[in-house]
Amino acid sequence: MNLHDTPAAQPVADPGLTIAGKTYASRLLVGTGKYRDFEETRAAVDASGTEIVTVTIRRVNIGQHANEPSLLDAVPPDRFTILPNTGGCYNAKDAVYTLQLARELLDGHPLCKLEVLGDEKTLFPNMPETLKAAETLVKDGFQVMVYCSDDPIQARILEDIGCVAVMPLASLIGSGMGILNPWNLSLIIEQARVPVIVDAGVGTASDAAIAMELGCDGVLMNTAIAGAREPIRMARAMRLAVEAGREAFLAGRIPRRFAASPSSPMAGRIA
Amino acid sequence: MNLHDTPAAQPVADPGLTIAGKTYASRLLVGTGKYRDFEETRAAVDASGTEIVTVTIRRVNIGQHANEPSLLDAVPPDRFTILPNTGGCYNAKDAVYTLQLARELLDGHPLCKLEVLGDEKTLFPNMPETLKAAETLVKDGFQVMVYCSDDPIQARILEDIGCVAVMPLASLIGSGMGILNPWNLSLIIEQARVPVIVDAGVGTASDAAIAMELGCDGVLMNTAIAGAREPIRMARAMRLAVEAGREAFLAGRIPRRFAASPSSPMAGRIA
Amino acid sequence: MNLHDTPAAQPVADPGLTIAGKTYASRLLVGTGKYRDFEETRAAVDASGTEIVTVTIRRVNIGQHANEPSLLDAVPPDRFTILPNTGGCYNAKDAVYTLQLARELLDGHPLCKLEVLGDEKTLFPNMPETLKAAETLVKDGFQVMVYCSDDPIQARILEDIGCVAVMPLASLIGSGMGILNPWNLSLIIEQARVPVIVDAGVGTASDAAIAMELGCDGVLMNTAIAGAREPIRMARAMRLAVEAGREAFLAGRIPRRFAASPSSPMAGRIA
Amino acid sequence: MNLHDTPAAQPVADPGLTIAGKTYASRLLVGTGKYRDFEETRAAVDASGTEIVTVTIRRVNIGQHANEPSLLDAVPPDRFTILPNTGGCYNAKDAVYTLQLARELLDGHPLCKLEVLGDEKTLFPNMPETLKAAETLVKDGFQVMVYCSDDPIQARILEDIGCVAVMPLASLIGSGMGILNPWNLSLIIEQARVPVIVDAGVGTASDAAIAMELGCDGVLMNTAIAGAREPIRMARAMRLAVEAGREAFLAGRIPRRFAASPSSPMAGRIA
Amino acid sequence: MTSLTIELNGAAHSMRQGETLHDLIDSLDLLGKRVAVAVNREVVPSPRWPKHILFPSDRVEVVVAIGGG
Amino acid sequence: MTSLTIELNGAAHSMRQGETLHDLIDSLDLLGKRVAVAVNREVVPSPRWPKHILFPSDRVEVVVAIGGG
Amino acid sequence: MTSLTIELNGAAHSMRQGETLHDLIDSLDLLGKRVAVAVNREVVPSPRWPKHILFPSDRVEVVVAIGGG
Amino acid sequence: MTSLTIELNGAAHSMRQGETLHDLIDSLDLLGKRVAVAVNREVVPSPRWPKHILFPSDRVEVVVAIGGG
Repeated sequence: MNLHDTPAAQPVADPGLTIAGKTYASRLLVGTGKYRDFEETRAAVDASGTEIVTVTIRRVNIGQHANEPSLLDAVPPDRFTILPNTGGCYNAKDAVYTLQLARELLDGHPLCKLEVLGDEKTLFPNMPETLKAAETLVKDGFQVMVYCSDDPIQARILEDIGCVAVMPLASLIGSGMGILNPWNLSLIIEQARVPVIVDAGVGTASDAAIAMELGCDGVLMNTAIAGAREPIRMARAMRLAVEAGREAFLAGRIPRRFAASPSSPMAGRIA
Repeated sequence: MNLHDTPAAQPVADPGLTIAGKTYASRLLVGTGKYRDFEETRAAVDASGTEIVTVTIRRVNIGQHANEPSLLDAVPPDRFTILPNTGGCYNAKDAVYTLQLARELLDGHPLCKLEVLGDEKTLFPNMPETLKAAETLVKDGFQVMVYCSDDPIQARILEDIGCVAVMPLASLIGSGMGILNPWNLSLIIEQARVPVIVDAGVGTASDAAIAMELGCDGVLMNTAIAGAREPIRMARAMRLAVEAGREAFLAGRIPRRFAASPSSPMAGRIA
Repeated sequence: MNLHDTPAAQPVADPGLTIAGKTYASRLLVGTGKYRDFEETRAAVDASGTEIVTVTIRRVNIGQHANEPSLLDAVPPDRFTILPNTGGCYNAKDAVYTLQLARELLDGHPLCKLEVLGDEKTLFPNMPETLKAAETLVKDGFQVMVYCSDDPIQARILEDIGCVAVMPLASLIGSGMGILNPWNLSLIIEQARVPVIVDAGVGTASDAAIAMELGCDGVLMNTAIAGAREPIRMARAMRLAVEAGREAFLAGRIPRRFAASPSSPMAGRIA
Repeated sequence: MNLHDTPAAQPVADPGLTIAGKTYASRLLVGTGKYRDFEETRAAVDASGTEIVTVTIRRVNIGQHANEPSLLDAVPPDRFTILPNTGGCYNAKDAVYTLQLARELLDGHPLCKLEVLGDEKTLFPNMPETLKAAETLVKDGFQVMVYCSDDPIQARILEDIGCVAVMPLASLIGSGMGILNPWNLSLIIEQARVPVIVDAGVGTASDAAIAMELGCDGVLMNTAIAGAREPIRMARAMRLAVEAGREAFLAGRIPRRFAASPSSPMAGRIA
Repeated sequence: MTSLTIELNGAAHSMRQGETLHDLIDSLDLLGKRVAVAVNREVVPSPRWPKHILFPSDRVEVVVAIGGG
Repeated sequence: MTSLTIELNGAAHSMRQGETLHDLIDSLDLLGKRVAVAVNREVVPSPRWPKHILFPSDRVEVVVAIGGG
Repeated sequence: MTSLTIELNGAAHSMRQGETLHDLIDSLDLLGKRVAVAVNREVVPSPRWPKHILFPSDRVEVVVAIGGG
Repeated sequence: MTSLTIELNGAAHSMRQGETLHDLIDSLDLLGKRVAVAVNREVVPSPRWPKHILFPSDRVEVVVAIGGG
């Protein structure tokens, strides 16, 4: 026989991640904070293979030289989907205002990441304010991807409000603790009709793989890459891990059973 | 500025896994049991990107048609390093005898996987018999990669005997439970002067990534791939996961701290 | 020397659990559902050593014999603090109405357990409705102990509303999964100015001990006791576990360090 | 009905722990190292409720005042079973010699704790030397309780040699990491025909409870008590925890299922 | 003397015109028992039962404490 | 020609009377740059800058996108 | 010409007296196949098969590589 | 009367010729104390101490029980 003439059935390719009607091949979303410079930012973004990059809106530094390079030169909107976020907002009012400015800044594109924080110590979401802001933004025509707690009931409420993706935290922003409660995350995934994207808390590659194996549609991270000793290498590790986890999810893992099962047949043993 | 003209410093490539003086680009080792047929075996082996394939030695089935295809046609020794194992042996004597036959079968190549099992229920290694067999085989010129418990003291003894790789179980063979005791594994890795390869217990991609992130030099698996709903897809997932975990290990992950750290700067916030 | 004449300094006794100004020696709260009969209920309540017993409010079964024994004969209000709960309510309106009936039933005593559920599948709290109901009840003079998610921000909001205890779930009601996210629980405990009582999810004694070691002020459970093979024995186990965990918390455990430290001195070793 | 006249069936009392034919009511064994003084040692021993106390054998400090109080005045052999250990021995020869001296010291009583350590960094057992020493000691008439790794095969070998108890480490001596691999411990418990006692690694009360819930026959600890901020309180906590865990084991816990199950009946709900 | 129909714990229940909450609870053998009562989702304390006359389609709730967690 | 003071990104900023948002952005060298502008928390699209005259104590916000997660 | 019985892979197998290992492997259609052979638990390299005469109750093992982990 | 040197618990210790283990333990004030003794790694039970004469370079071990885990 010649094995090369008879290729075994190859797996069907993953259709990709669809958010608000647009489909992305990559399931990894990355932030742009904490990098040494724009060059490192761009190199890490490229190594990660991401197509969606989140940015923060801040006041222009009046008086500083206006011709210095800007982030959007490094990650141009014509090559990446830019996802403005409300990092640093602690109430619905500020978050909504920030995203209205962001929409103007980005020529009216409506996709955004809403995060309303509860306090500076934990950066845990303030869910009542988050629900309020989501309602206002959806009414105003935004496509809202929302940072939230891992509460399955409030995740469903956010979906019912019309958010285009729910993004529960795996653990505290920047903590690198990984997925503290995979069980709640599973409850959210089971019921969700919009993409579920783990946002915050990923520390290393296996955390991202675990999120995908649980059935998440994507993972968003910033510190895990930008804070690594070698950010560009870690960006690549994350690209591989998200794909590995997704493939493993699709491949259907063996069950966990605390019992042994031999890999080698018993028949014909030498004795 | 034009970012495309100024590539950021790219990471140095992983030198690869060196066992008994030979270097392999892939850090994934796979078994050949439990596949539907040789075609699926070969397709999975190819998808895994492995260069080292383990096989079992069994008595010829007397009387059966002698011209049916054989495993070594599917995974030819001229393209893969064949690693004969002693799966099914419960004492040193049988294991040594089996590997002497294997060496003859493989034209004298000395690399082998020693496993002496303790009982059929757990397939846990019998360490006293394993030490005895390792001693005999090393004296006889074999290059012994050895399946063992996650005991750091006995791992060192095996190294002192002259084994070329120590292969502690992550959990019971075929159980898919993953790495039950990462702490013991770390003790072994810290002190080892030969490659440490997790053998047995991996269930899905993240398990392989975790092993590599702990600092293992490689991972050996069979059931996790062959037993998956889609073995070929899972083989690919494992290739990606081992590389992801290795890259994350080299990239230097952020520390785990149960405290938040904002990804977005505080300065210039809108209020 | 005679050791019996010189007792070593004994530990100071735990002052006990104070809720809404009343102090209880026991830190274990128990439910009264799922028992075989009232006799078993009472025997388990006694074995648990609890002083606070939660009950549910339901419609009288019209037509059934009115003289059959009642729960409050088995656990009389003059010997136990009766904590009426709103089990089965899915919105603020029903929960408030139920507790108004309960207050009348219990001669106006204002202490109550508020739980507003999100859905029948998870029995996870509906936090927006819970906040609404808490506000109404506190204004109406109730002393509200509130079943909630393990969200530190909303726990603080409930405290600010005036709840007398916050009761985050350890895991789903009746699941026996134990404390799925000790980290969030710790965030709640660190900041709380009212008692934090784990409610729901405890499966066995060690789960209760862990809750107390984390610094919880108490534990509330029902299924873990009533559903055990021997409920009365498990009730006793829980009494011991809650006290063990509390004492361990007060005693100040040794730090976790993955390094060995000999119990026996090195000096004077025999060689 | 009057509940006080009809006590519900009470649980059958735990028969206790039998080692080498002698039965002990307490399942907690404690070490005597690391205490401030003998008074604290004795107070902690009393608070723990233990009946078996382990001690170390060391050379007399020549020249030091010979009349100072001695450990065996604080924990007299007529009130406690004294268990001499071989802490600090790194080979079979020294361990056997140490226990021969101990037997002489304790008027020939044969019960002893064998521990042969692998290295000073981990204090992990050296299993080959442990097996050798156990064989010699059993032949010499000792009743050997043996510190060992959590390897189910070697645990059985030690049993077959004739050891009266196997004592796998939960984690490194003095580390306080708790039970790192409950799965291996369960394999040992399932098959053991002699008592299985967790030795080393317990950090706080819940660790001891978990060991007993897994089905261990007892727990031995030293640092977790002596190293606590309040050793006497922690000794009491451990007494309660061991009993709580044992009772929970006998009571038969509810299964872990990640699904909710209401504590309150659905019938008669108010709406 | 004409009768009327109220809703008692979710089911139709017929009484005589002019009867009070006290009459209803009495007829249910629940006087002196630990029950609480609401009419049209308003709690009615027991002292007020004798004066509280029931009208057609009043929604009456009579509740007790039972085992629950 | 008299001057007036507005609040620009939280700090006092003085301009000449009658100047527009376009004049302000121009004076900041930000014309053609990717910025968004709000006056008194109302976003003002760039086409409207030339006609938008600023008045004393107007609160002007000029923002850009920066690195963040 | 008389025959004799050896043990082949654990089962009785009869051959003619004077036959060699080479004859045996040939009769099994395994010449040129990737097999290894041991007699009485001693490995016999293929070059020695033609000279290796088998005797009654010799225990012969003929093995191959198969799928295993 | 000449003296000799033994090794006592790892250190040199000088005694008078002809002295016994009993003399040694006595000189250490340890008679009646809970100690065990070995000479050249052989345990010597206390009843035999009076008859056990020590010789040059004998290695004597005197041990007690101390706190340990």
